[in-house]
Amino acid sequence: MFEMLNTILKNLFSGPVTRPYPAQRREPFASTRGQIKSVIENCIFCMRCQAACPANCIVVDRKEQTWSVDPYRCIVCGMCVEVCPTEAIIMNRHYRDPVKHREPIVKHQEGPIPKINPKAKGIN
Amino acid sequence: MSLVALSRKKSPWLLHFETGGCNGCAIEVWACLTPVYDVERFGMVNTGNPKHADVLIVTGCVNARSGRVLRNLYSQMPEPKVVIAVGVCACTGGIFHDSYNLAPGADRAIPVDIYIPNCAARPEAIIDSVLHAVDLLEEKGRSYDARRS
Amino acid sequence: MIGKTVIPFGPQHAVFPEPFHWRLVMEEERVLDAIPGIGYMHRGIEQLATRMEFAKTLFLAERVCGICSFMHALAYAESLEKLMDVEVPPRAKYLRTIWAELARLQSHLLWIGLAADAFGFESLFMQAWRVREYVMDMVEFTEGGRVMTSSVTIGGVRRDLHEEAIEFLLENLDKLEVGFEEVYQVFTEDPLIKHRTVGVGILSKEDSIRLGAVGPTLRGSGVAQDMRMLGYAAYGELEFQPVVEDSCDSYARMVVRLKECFQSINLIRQAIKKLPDGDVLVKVRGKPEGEVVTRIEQPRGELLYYIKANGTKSLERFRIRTPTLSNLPPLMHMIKGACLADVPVITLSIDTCIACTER
Amino acid sequence: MLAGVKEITKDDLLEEVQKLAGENWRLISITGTDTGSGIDLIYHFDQELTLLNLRFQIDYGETIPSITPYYFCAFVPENELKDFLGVEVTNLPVDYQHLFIISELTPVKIPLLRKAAGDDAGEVKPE
Repeated sequence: MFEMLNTILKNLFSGPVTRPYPAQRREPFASTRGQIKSVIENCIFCMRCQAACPANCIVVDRKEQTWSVDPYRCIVCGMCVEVCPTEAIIMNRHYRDPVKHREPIVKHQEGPIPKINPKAKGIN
Repeated sequence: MSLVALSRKKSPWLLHFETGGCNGCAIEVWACLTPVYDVERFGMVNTGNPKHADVLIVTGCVNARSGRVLRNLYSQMPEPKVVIAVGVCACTGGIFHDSYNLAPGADRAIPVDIYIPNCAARPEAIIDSVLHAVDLLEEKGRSYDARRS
Repeated sequence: MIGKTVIPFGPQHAVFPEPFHWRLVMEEERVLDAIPGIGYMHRGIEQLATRMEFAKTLFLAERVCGICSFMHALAYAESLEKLMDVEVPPRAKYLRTIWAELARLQSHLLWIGLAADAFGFESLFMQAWRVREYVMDMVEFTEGGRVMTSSVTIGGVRRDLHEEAIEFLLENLDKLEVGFEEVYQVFTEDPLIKHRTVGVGILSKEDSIRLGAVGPTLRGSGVAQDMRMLGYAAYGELEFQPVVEDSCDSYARMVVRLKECFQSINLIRQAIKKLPDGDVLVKVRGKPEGEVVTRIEQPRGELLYYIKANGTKSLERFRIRTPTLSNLPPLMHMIKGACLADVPVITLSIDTCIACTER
Repeated sequence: MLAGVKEITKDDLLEEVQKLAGENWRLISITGTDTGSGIDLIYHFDQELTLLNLRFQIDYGETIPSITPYYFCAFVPENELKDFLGVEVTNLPVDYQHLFIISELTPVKIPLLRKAAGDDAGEVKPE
């Protein structure tokens, strides 16, 4: 009749299992996919991330030298990070914070497009 | 602070509605209610009755049929009320934004106050947003009380 | 004198986490007929896939269902590999097996919690979800996401397991086994749970085949059928037997799921022990052409993918038959003759997943 | 490419299915594909992990007989065929009238027919 009682008593005396979240933040695991960040200085506007995004949330404008993402459509699959030849998009471990108004993130690059030799990474 | 305002702050009740979508965010909302994340620490209770609820948590993408249910639930909730859209599907439709059966975002059906991005939303982000919602509820409650008196 | 009454049950009901509707034709407390109603969560994935590039469809397939997302990605990747004649490296096959079993564990533990909640056993619900967090930690540590893992890709897997991750897995598996043992004991010994499930929702062996039941519903009726026996991923090289129970009721289906948790823990340990070295990803070129049927054992049962491709960048037909869709006719059969109070328990006993069903 | 395919005609369907039902095969599902010149139907059966596919083609708007007398569970995929491809099925015991998964508010009525995938699939506003 009281099979659960043992477990309940054990839980009662073994201390809380709850993570005291806002008071104590647990460091995310090393491989956690949290959010994508753009390092716009490295961007060569090759458009590969735009082509690889399954949710069509990245828009790259070569003429205006802007790179924009709609973070409220991004599904954090990491495809853009994988195909980027110059490490202009990196994966951050921390999740994106909740907001009251959603706006796309637009990054503008100043000066000429850098001539970075694309590393042999991802698909040719 | 009046007693009503205090009780709003100390014990907001949650109503969770899954509008459609993949369930991923919905299980993260349940994970928030269970021992490891436990939002009940903040006095929050998950209720099934919209007339008891202060905070509406919407997960998943809204289609025509569930949009009708969602509006129905929203209109039954007492003032002041806060709506949280959890996950990219509830924010903009996410990967399904192009589908024939969906509206891009829950805000096409009801006004949304807080958006949580990510697919699926992490429990920590849900706790954050619920705590934001408490502040927002207090703010909204003040203007609601001022309007009424 | 009470005649027949039609009771609408759902779509919003405290026991069902998802919108699911029953039209119950009742005579006093007995259900005479039951018609399921779905259609609240339809997203049109099958059509969307024909407008997307095939490589991106992987992420769409993953989002058919949040609970068994890994299984859908696996089924899609396996189908396209068959179409494009890709041989996956052995290490990737083992990693897929490990992750698939982790997905099965978390899904079964989720169901165990919900089932306990349906019996009104709140503390057991909390305990099951507490144990489940060990699995979620393992999933996040090794795959990078709690729910949407995005770790499978066409031609292999996207990330590798290093030494530290394997240690973490083994350590957490031990903790999980200890915690799960307690839940298992309560489930199998508690008279209250037996009272709610034994003899409720009978589905005989003949009926289960005739009505097309799959997964634990089929195995709970004494049919030893498990799609893992087909030997996809690395299942062909691991030792296991399908879990079968003969009592044909809700209790049998519950025990099948509980025992499958132990089986999954065992399979992960076996796979870690046998894990070969080498690459985890081969490059895939070209476009798929032809048609293929892939069957995979999901936590809820057999999943069927039919894919037809014509050499263009998007697929011609993408058909998903999810286990819950197959389990609906057996469920209708089980509910006939049951009491109204048993309807939620019987409905939960097939582990409904409406997100899968409506795609 | 597809293993275990048996080409049949529409008239043979009930006879073949009756034979399979007698041999205790389990119906897995029915798949319909719009090929551009008609609809290609595949009935998937399973026995002891062996797959058998019965296959035949029909024209648009042609009706098929329901196999529910032998496999009651066929009403689920047959209702799906009605929903997604507009195939009419005769003698359905549980008929959802094209509203099984597609709801009455869905703007695209028969989504998997090729002509539906083009222009009118777009943004939907709830009501």
